[in-house]
Amino acid sequence: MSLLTLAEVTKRYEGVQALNRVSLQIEKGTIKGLIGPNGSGKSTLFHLISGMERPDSGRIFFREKEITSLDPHKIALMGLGRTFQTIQPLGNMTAVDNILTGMDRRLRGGLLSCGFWLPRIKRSEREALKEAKGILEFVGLLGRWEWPASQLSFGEQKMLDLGRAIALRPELLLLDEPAAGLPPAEVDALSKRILKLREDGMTIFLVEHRMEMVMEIADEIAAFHHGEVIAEGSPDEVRRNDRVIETYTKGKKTHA
Amino acid sequence: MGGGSITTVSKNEFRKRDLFYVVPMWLLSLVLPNPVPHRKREFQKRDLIYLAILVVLPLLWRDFHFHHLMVLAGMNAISALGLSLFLGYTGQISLGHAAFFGAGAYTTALLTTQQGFPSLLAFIISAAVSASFAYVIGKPILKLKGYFLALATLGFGEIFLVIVRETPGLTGGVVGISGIPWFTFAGIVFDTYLKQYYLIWGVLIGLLIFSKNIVRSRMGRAFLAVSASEDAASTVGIPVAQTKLKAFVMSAAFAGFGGSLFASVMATASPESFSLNLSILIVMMVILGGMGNLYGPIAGAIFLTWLTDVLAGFQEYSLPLYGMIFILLLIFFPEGIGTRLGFRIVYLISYWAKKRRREKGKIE
Amino acid sequence: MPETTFDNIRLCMLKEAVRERGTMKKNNRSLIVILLPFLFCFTWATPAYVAGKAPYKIGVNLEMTGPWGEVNKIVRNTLLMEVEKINGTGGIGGRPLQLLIEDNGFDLNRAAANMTKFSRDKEVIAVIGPFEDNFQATTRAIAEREKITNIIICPSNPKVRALKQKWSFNIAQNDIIVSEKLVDLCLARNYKKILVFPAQIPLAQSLADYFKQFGEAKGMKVIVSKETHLNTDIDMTPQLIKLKPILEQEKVDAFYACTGGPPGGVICKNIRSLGIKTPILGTHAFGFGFFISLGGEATEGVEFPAGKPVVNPEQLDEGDPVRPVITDLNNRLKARYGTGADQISGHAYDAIGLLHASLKRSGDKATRSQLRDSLENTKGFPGCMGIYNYSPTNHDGLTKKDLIFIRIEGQKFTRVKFPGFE
Amino acid sequence: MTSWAYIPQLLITGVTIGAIYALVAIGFVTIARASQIINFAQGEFVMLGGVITFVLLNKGFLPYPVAALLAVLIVILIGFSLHRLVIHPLRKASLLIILMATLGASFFMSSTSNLVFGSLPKSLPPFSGSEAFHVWGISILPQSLWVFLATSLLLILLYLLSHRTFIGKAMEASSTDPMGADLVGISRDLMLLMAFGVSAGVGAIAGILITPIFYTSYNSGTLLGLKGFVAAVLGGWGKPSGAILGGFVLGILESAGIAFIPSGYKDGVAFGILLLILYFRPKGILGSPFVDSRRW
Repeated sequence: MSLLTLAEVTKRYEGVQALNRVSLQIEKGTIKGLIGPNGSGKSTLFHLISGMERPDSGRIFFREKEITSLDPHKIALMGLGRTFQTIQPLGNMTAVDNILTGMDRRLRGGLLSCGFWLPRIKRSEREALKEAKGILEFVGLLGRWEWPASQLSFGEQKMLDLGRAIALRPELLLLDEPAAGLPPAEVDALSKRILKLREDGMTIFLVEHRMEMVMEIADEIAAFHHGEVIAEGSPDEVRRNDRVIETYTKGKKTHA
Repeated sequence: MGGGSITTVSKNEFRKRDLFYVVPMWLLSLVLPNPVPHRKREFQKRDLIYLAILVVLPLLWRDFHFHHLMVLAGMNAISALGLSLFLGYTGQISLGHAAFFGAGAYTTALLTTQQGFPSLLAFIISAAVSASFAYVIGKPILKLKGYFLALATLGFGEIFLVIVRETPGLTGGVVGISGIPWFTFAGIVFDTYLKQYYLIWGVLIGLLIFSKNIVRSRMGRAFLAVSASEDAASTVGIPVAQTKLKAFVMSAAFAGFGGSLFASVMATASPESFSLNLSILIVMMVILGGMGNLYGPIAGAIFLTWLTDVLAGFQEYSLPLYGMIFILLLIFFPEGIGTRLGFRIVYLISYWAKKRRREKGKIE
Repeated sequence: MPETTFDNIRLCMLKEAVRERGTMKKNNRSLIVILLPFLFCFTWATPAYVAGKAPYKIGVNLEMTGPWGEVNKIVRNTLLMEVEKINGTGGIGGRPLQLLIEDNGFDLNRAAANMTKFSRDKEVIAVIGPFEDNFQATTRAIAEREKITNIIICPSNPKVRALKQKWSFNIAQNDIIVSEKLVDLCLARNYKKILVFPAQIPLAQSLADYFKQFGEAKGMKVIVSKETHLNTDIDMTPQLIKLKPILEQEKVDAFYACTGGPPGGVICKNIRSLGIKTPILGTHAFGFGFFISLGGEATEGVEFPAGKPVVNPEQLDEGDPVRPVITDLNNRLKARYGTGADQISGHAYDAIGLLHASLKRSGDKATRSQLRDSLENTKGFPGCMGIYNYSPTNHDGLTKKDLIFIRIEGQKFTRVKFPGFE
Repeated sequence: MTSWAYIPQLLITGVTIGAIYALVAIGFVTIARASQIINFAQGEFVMLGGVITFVLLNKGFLPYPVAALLAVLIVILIGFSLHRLVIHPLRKASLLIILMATLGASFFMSSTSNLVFGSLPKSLPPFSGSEAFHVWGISILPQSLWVFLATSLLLILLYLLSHRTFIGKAMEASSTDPMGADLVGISRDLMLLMAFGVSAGVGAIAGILITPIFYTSYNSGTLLGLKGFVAAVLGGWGKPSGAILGGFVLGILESAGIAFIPSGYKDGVAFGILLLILYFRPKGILGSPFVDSRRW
């Protein structure tokens, strides 16, 4: 059975059918791209998977366990990380603390043991700091490690979000439009990083508007429209699929 | 990106007045520390300086009114420190901390006067009692946000007062409990203000180190994350509700410590000492000290205690003046005195540095 | 590395500062706010005396703000007036008296802080106040510790008085004698059944207890109701509605509104508006003008025991040593502040008068302990509230004889006498 | 004697005090609708209304109606200045700061009134006759009827103001859709100023209405304010109709509760209700437009 399985997931807000009986599967160690025009329910899907919202019907499995109505933090603890379309840096902390927050799942210690600063806490904090700096280097923020996150530029904050999600060391990483609003150079760097993550054995589920990027890095692509999967398969198949083409030729008028 | 900010700064004309401002600001910013809350939260050299000052000052300035004021300030500072973990770090409002303070005070009063417990044991039990109150209250309440949370905690504080008044058999009702023995530990009776000063500030420093460790460990990061964005926190596996509850319980325990000390220093516990005004005072200390740093609440506590003592000389004008200063401080220092002054000073210093550099440039 | 980090931080703060630039103008003003307290320090309000010798300082620790603010202002005014009079007549052997008046904002911490502030100053030989019972407990303890005389100007509850009091003296009539006097009143009116409606203030509770104790000793039936009221209750109707049936069934002769402050008037108003005609008894705390103005005609016929200053001096007997004192104080207060003497100004007068007398006795080089001793030797000092006798064992100056019965007739306090009960 | 026998009489007092709670609650809601802040100084308006009327009546020797009207105007001015001096400078500040600022303002007002007008309780003569008349063993004060009458008139007036006039609609708009209001050029600051004026006026009238029955002293405002807020939450936060309902419900519950529990717990009742309602149904009896927004 595959890493993540969505079975017949349906979600409707008052009146609007956001998702209609969506079924998807993500195999371990692959990069899955999800494309589709605005408002086709991509972000809603991510919210459902990461537990921010609950589906009206249908079930979601992650690592052979059902996570349909679990709390977000429980799902995260099972090893599912995500970034947000609208970046959410923890502005009241330094960059490195943002990363360390992401590693919270792997650190131990309750109120008292932290308060008395037991040796093991000390040790684990020191190791965590080392690792966090490594992650910062990976996302290219090592120079800014002590800066308050609120002071970083937009692109840096996006990278910081990515770093926080990676720090979770997740099995499955949901990236919600990671390249939106980045200059081309940074986009290339980003896609290199994503590929690198895949090599490290991480599975990635990617929503993106930039076709070329998705086509370049994704192993498999699902096209979304009006909350339904209209095409699924390898990039070339999807590129040739005519429903996708007409959707996008319609879409092209609105956004280039 | 630094360059951009520098240019914008140099647009702002340098005023001679700044020369007059900078001196008292600098002094005050020494007292009201750590302008940047999100600075690295490790121990620094200046902490040793603070410690030395705290230890030596009462010996140099042998005025027991000053000692007494510092004792009062210390008791407030303990609960303010606790609240700052809940308010400043976790970003939740509580207007009911006077209740936990009172719970601690009454527990100590009862245990020492009626059960004859040793002070130290009563001291610890009081904190435990306050903490368990907080746990029971917090579990339902903490799902509320913003104003409603503030109101719910406020309501809890009022209910606590009513219950205390209505159970004269246990708490002595409105008369309260008096004749509480001094804090005694290892044969030392803390009866003079000097001894009490060292007792209370010792406890305070202990709690400060404790909470500093909390803040620089994963717990503190969880608190900050929850206050910044609950969504982001939960997507990295931080249980939001649980974290809030932990912060609440811990701050209540601190307030319990403060209350217990209050009981054994004031030798009395009566309802009107734990009214809404105390809660507001504690919150005010945290705000003035600057949200999200640990020295702030202590500085704020000293500042406000000293302010009320100064105002006492103004007889019937004292409370109106106090209210006015209260509002003015909020309007001019909404993010804490230390913070504002810190920014101001750094702005000036860097302005001068820039100026000198420019002049050098001209010369060469 | 630390260098660079510091630079970073500074840059961040800079950006903040620049973001703040909009509010920079405020920021300049902000300095005023910082310096305000400093300025206060210098503009400290203490009356300067040009007398040759160093003054005797007397600390005054009052709730100038808070619920008792106005009452305490009366105390303050009377004290100031008396001190000026004393200094006008050369003080004590040429040493003037000087009052250091501090407000404690109805807050325990501040009351205690003021007390230490006074006891620290070696020139302060006695402290007057505070007013509220629960603060007295603390200030008395401090007085014992710092060895300074503390004169309590308000009746305090037995729990507080039970504390060791070597250094504290009570000026006001205490709850024991008031309760005894009230029992006499009931006997005179021969009320057999009394319903007590106590307030939730320490004074009222101890008054209720003593009244029950003495009353039942005299064979009365005293019912203390479960229903109580707070000092801040603005409407007692609900409680009274629950008491109404008891009043009717038990055929209660009189209703004892055992309270102080605002509730007194409210109770009278509410109980009459419920159509209850039972006569109302009150405490000595009813003896203030605002009680009548608050209760309106509902207060007609209310009876209570109180100190002599409540009625105007003409109603006191000739030959009463207290009468000239009250008359004198009454006239001077009227001349200066427009309001006549009442119990509160009486307390203040007695406090300063006792201090003055005992200081005279111990000369112009009195120490704190000398003052205390000569206070304890006070015998037959005629004050406003009555004749004061202190002794090492008894620090309550007044006795039952110093109280009179008062009845409200035509919106005026009028003295009533009963043969056999004087 | 069963507790039930008290109920009718208790209902009368409950309705009387309930009317006052309703007025205070309306004051809260008016401000909350103009911009989502709670004004904790609301209760002080009530206090000031009573006290200032008293002073004008006894020291200013004005006729009763003139004194009352003048007092209301003065309190409205105080409301304006509260907005200009405290709320306006803090318009960008965080929720907590505004909360504390209004608490501080309430503290300042009460202590200043203590300083200026004295701390002793003040009571006004009833509008007409202090003699209670008795119906089936229930005694009713004429003033209670006055309170009820005036309250209902005032509420009708407010309804018209908010639904028939431009200002009312503008306030509505600026609360429900701030951005839109800005776009069509409604000054939200002005609207908030108006709201403060209105709620101050309503509070003052409430104060003048109750002072003859109960009394007013410098510190009687705070508790009234808090209970008024409880009423507003109980009825449905942000809904005028909810505020009115909540006011009466709270008043009746409070005084009816006395019949069954010791009266010392009277103040506990209101806050107990607050906790329960916040926990089980935060949006109140009639539902609230605000609860989902992040400030609540």
